[in-house]
Amino acid sequence: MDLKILIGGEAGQGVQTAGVILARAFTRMGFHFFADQDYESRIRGGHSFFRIRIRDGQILAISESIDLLLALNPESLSMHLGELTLGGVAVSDSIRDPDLIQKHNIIFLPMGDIALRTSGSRMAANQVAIGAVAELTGLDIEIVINLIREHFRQADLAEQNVNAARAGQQFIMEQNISRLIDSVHEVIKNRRMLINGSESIAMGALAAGCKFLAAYPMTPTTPIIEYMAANAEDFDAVVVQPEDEIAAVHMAIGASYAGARALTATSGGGFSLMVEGIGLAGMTETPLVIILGQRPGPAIGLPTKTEQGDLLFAINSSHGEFPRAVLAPATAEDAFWLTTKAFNLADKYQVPVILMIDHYLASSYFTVEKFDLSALYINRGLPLIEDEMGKPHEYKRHRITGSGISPRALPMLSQALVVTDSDEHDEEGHLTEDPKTRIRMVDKRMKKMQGLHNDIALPLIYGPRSASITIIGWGSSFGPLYEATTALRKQGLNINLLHFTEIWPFPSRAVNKMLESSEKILVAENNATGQFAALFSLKTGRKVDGNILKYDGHPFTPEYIIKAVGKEAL
Amino acid sequence: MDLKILIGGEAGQGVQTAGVILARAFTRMGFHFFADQDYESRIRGGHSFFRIRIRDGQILAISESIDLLLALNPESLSMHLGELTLGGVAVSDSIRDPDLIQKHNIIFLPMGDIALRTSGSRMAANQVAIGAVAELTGLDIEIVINLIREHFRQADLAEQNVNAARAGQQFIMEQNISRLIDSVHEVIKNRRMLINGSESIAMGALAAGCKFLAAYPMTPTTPIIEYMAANAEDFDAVVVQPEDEIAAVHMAIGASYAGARALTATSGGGFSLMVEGIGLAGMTETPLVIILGQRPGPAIGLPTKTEQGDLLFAINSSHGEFPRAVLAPATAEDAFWLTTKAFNLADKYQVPVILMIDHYLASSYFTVEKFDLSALYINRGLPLIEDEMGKPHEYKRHRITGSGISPRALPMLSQALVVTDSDEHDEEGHLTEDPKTRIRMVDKRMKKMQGLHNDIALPLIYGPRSASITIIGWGSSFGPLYEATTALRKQGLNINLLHFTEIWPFPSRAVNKMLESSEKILVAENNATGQFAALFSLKTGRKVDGNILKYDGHPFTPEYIIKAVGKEAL
Amino acid sequence: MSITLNDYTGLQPAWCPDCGNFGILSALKKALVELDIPPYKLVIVSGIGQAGKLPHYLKCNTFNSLHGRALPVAEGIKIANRDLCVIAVGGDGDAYGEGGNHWLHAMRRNHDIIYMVHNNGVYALTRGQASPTSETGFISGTTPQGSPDPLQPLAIAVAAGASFVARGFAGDIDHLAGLIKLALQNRGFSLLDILQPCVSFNHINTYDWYYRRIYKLDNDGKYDPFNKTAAFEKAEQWGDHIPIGVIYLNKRKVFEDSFTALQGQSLIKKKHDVSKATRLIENAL
Amino acid sequence: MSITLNDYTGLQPAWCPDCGNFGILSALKKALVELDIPPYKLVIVSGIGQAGKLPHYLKCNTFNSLHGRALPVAEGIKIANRDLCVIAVGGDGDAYGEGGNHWLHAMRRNHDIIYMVHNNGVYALTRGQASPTSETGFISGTTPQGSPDPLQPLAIAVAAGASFVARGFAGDIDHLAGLIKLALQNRGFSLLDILQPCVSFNHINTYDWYYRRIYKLDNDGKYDPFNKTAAFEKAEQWGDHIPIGVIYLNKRKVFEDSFTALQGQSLIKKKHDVSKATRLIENAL
Ligand SMILES: Cc1ncc(C[n+]2csc(CCOP(=O)(O)OP(=O)(O)O)c2C)c(N)n1
Ligand SMILES: Cc1ncc(C[n+]2csc(CCOP(=O)(O)OP(=O)(O)O)c2C)c(N)n1
Ligand code: SF4
Ligand code: SF4
Ligand SMILES: [Mg+2]
Ligand SMILES: [Mg+2]
Repeated sequence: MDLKILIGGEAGQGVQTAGVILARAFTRMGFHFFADQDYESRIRGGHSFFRIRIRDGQILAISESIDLLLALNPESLSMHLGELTLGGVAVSDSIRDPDLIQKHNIIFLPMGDIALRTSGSRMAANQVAIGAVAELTGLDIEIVINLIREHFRQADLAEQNVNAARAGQQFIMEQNISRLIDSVHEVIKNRRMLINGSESIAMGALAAGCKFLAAYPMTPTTPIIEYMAANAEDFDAVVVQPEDEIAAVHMAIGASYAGARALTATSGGGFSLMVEGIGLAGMTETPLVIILGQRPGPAIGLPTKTEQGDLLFAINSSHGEFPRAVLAPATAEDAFWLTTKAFNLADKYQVPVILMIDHYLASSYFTVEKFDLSALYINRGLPLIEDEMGKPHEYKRHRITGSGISPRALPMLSQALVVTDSDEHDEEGHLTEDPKTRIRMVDKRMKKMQGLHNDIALPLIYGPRSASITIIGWGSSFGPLYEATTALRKQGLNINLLHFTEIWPFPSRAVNKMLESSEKILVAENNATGQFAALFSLKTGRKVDGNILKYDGHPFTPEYIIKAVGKEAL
Repeated sequence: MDLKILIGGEAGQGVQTAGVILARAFTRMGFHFFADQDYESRIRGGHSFFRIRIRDGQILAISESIDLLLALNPESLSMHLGELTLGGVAVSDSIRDPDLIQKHNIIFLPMGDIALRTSGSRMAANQVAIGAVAELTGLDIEIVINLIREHFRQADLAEQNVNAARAGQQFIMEQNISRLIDSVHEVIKNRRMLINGSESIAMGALAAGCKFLAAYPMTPTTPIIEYMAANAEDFDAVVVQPEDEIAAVHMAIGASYAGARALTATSGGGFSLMVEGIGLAGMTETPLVIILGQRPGPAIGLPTKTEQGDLLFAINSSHGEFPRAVLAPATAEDAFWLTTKAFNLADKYQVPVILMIDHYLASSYFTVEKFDLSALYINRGLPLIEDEMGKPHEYKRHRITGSGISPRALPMLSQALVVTDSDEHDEEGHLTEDPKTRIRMVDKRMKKMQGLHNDIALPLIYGPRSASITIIGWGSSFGPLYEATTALRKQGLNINLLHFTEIWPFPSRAVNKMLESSEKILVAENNATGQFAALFSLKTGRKVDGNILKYDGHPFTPEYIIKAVGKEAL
Repeated sequence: MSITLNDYTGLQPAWCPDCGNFGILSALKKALVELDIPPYKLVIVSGIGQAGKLPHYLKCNTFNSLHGRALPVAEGIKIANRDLCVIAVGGDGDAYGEGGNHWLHAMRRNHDIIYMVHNNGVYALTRGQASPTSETGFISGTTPQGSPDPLQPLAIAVAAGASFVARGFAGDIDHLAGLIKLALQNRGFSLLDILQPCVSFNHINTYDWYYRRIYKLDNDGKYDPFNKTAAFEKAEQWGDHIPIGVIYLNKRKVFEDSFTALQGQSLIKKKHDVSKATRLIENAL
Repeated sequence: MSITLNDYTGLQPAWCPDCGNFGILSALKKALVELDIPPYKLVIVSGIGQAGKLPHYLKCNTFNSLHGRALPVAEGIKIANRDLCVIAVGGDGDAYGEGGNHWLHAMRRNHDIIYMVHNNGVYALTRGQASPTSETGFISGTTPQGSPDPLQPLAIAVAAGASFVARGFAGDIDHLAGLIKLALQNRGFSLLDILQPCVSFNHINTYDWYYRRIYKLDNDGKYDPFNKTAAFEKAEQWGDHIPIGVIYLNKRKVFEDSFTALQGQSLIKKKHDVSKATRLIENAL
């Protein structure tokens, strides 16, 4: 089974609410699904949609076609009708064009009217739609009703919405339309999580013991801030929204210097403002995790769309030279674990770690098995406590060691004084202009790249260990790339996927080995200039045979990749 | 002749004043010279020096050895005595250690006392030193006196200083010491300019018609701001020192949008703060020139020292993807012409252009033939004026054209409305989220890279067209590299120099051709990670055989390069 | 031929129905038409936020800048071409949060531009987080335990010596248009803070909330906007009684007047003479 | 064993002889010793400038941050470990120029830290450019036609509702030490603007210039620093008579008090319990 549902409507019509409730209902029935969303940079009106794809087994990508279209407004119908599969069904409450009804399989459902009649407000039209979907797909309506009640904590509001949903189901039932899923499913015991990239990162940060987040709202990372803020009290954490991103990054640096695991999260413009601070973390050797949620640039660009356009900027950001790590999770599950790893690397090496996601990963929903917290590992690096200090007066914050890592004392946890400086400094942290010390301190800091190199996981190969065509991807595009390469192999192509989620320091040598037998290397990324391809060539010395690029603000689909590979493979 | 003079003393002792007066005197006598300076980040005390190297012919680099050391304080004597050449002379007013006098050729000159006696203040000790140098090198004392008078506009102050200088000369004369230069020189007619990198850029900007500079003080670019401010009135230009660098870059963008050639200048930290604005210039297609004066990073680093550590950051700065050019002059003369070119490129392609210098180039003095202003070319690109508008109401600021360049109207110069946006926009400049328009606008903007590519000058080869060893350099390190390769060739090495001053877009194909017969490629740069080498490899696909790096905050010397090549060439 | 509302008709606004921004847009158009300012002589520079979209819904020279960065762009434009009428617009987050430093120093230096701040007490475009002017304890996604005390922008403006400080209300278009006209006639930095109900995210400072509190200073014949201390007290007033109108006037030197280069013709009209560089070259000999 | 001046002896200052910063350093040491605060309980966060070098010349926990960025770092430190005594220091350019926005919002939010601003009316470390507090018409390398009107930082601080606003003078060490002690004892944001002669670059606001103008508010029994309007007027006073002392006091909620997580033990001492994440996982099912 592979069912694709799209709910479309204006901003403010509750498209996302409907989508999440439905998705959650499907998960409870044991289905896997993947959902992404698309909306404009406005609060009311315009066009937005939520796309769900449901399957029996694991699934990590959307698809360009739709089996069931729920159009909450006329535009949604006209915009998406063309995407319906053969035998696909559209549900709409505004059928103006009789020709359309002729040509397509459109069910008339007066959602607004039913909502008004049953709940007292047209606002509940989305619930009517949910009820209809339940009936059309054989979803147990009681599960849906429970989820509506969970969603609306206020009892009377919940009941109004429940009524609307029931009426929607009723309306469809009375029309005797055949169901889109005929197999019978039961509620499963071991529920899976329904989680998007943002939630996953926020959860990862809290689980990893992040105690401080300072961040300024910016799409697509605002949900991370809001999730952490909502749960901060319970985790003894503090979330601060400061005056700007410059304050955010420096507050996080301050909190980290004092000993708290600290985070900031932002997007392109905010990240641009933060880069001076990132250099400060590099120079003062203060652990810092930065979530960089990419969206199409430059400047404001397309604030609610997606892109992978900031890679080379992130790797080279801030003036001067200092060690750092750059990670880019592939899925929501990955995002959770890589967030915890980001904190470990930051603490262990006392460096800034940039975790790159994008609008697509941040806002897409995945079904994920429950995170196994017993596997969660916390490494705070080398913080010294009073007993270990021995001679606190001899403590040197920037002591030169073989690894480049200096043991960290925290202010006030002992008599040791913790001195650091944005100027070049000596081992004690005091400013110096001595050329010899300068060289030693640069070497000390850069030495940490070696350790980081060892801790960076290699990219994974999906498909045969060696193949004549290798597609390379990084970060969020994993799902579509995975599905596309799997499909291409089924079509007989000798192809595999090499996917990177830990990008810097770049694991050059290992990668070269992995690609020994690949005759053709294609790099797929969501940008216009092929940034990862450039990095790959630089670091491996290998030429890339083709770039698969997409920079219209929308994520890859498996179909897009398959078509592109088709062209390249000729 | 190759005479090397070093004047050392505390900050506040007038080391630089003395150096510049001497340098100017030598130029007037027809000598060529090169001078660099070194000082700490403090106003009084510490150690600073000014180093001059004088020759009959062109000279572009310093040398590690000294023929004449002028020590205005005891530290300068002890720190630099070891650098004296055989037969070299030191002049000092504090000889505490008789052993030293024994071992070295030290002339006792009570500069402070003489200054006090002749001028009424110990402050004029540097003038006493100048007089001494005149005598020791056979400089016409009257030329020196004239220059002192030019320097101190206040007549009585000038006379006090003149007296001090004369007394210094007298003191040496009485000691019957043999001169360091015996050839007799005359004042030349066609004077050469004495100019440092900062002055050259500021002069270039004013000559190019830059009407607006907004900049926040930061070493090493403050002198550029101050030079332009001092001459702004005369050029009908405005120089603004705003609240921070973020304001600076945006003010410049505003002024440029309205039609003024606009500039900002900063260093690492300030540049980090500006990168969001640079992306704004990229997105709104507003011409903008940014001077990036590098100094050792990260963070504050070594504020008064030198480094070439910001290259990859500059090329990749700001989130998202947009066209830009990056230039890096090799000498003060170059800096003048490249500044004018930067404005032309910015206007022609409506892009940000980054001109990279560093502390070394900014503060080093060169002898340069008078700039030939008749060769100065100004290209304002495609600005439309009223007559050309035809139908102003049909004007579209971001019209898509074959070259990617849209004709520019200026607000109020016609009825045409000039609309632009940091969001992705349509041809009219209004925000849009349409994917097709997005692709067309990205393509339009990136198209300008092709034009830029054609306008970027190729790097030059110094020495034989082909050689078995090629040293590659970029920007300010030209002088030492040029001198070192010349010297190495004299030693019999088959070596040439390929030097880049126009770096982005990178002239890949042409460069590959130039290097066809080089067996060994060494890249020399003033940083720790070999940034240019990485860019070179990425863009040419050629491996580099060795990196010559220096990251102690000090510039290359020919000696350093020669030693490094010696090691690599083994 | 004089300017009509038609000349200023721009794109269809993407704001929520009933948003206070509509009132501000109408008042601005009204003021521009009444003062007969043609679109080509006007530049609107905006930041990012709901307010930042305004110039697209008008028809004039437009520079839609970054979040927080309307002012410096506007300042650069005014310096380059002082014949232009330059208005900057932004939201409260844009102006007083991200752009706070530019705002402070624009007032201090007294650039000859107008700043219209659509103050809705919330970050609307990003969906409802607390802003620097949110009421104390404002609960939002980023401030579940309540936001800290708000900034009183007008008090800061008086303290910074802004040349013209006024407060308008999006619910009173005529009064607001009157203030905009006064600002357009003022030489120097004019701050116009406009109370703007956000029907989607600010459920405290609603139209009604304002209707019950607002009073017009204009009717108080005794109020002297040139008295700084009195202005400070008025600017501080908030809660049960909220004054709208001109709060403070301060005639002082305009930034642009301190540059010789800005006298006479506008900077961009002055011809460039390369040969002037000869003097610089001579000086370097 | 109580703390002595010796405990606070740091590196040799690289300031010019007679620089006002020496007086500030002495006053700070004096206050710390008199309040018996041990170096390991104190963090000084500084920006960049001559003032920013101060913590190196003392001996204590030190975070020498970037130009303009002392405050946010200090705020983060205080939140993470509220047991620390957190002092931020910077110059006038650092505090009111580059860092102006942080300053404004630190006062608004009322973080429990002290900010000592060495106000010398000039950018000293970069060799003498005008600063936001340079006198009107100050001629410098970047302002050959004179700088615009200065900011009056204390007036802004009063308008922003800072909890403690005082002015000290580097030439009066005892008085200054007294103010520092009061600031150290205040809960909430304490702004201490210190008039600091720069003998190398500011030839207007010299020691003498100040000696002739300064008077102590402390001696005026009738002055009530809790009266905001009166404080605003005092804060505005400049020219012939310049008040030093405590200008404004405003007891209001401290930022750190609005977070449950900051009650009880300091944040960094609270044990992390991974298993709490179970609830989040459950919620996602
Ligand atoms: C540097 C940067 N940070 C954050 C954002 C995201 N952002 C866009 S609008 C906005 C705030 C909007 O609030 P306000 O300025 O009050 O305008 P309103 O939408 O309320 O009119 C934010 C935080 C951005 N675009 N750029
Ligand atoms: C982002 C940034 N911009 C500029 C500088 C250069 N800079 C260093 S100190 C300083 C100003 C110093 O003035 P102030 O803050 O008043 O301190 P003072 O030296 O007068 O004590 C400047 C502009 C910098 N280090 N970083
Ligand atoms: S969200 Fe608020 S400010 Fe934005 S358009 Fe809607 S009502 Fe207006
Ligand atoms: S330059 Fe001024 S502020 Fe700096 S140390 Fe010297 S006197 Fe003090
Ligand atoms: Mg707002
Ligand atoms: Mg200062």
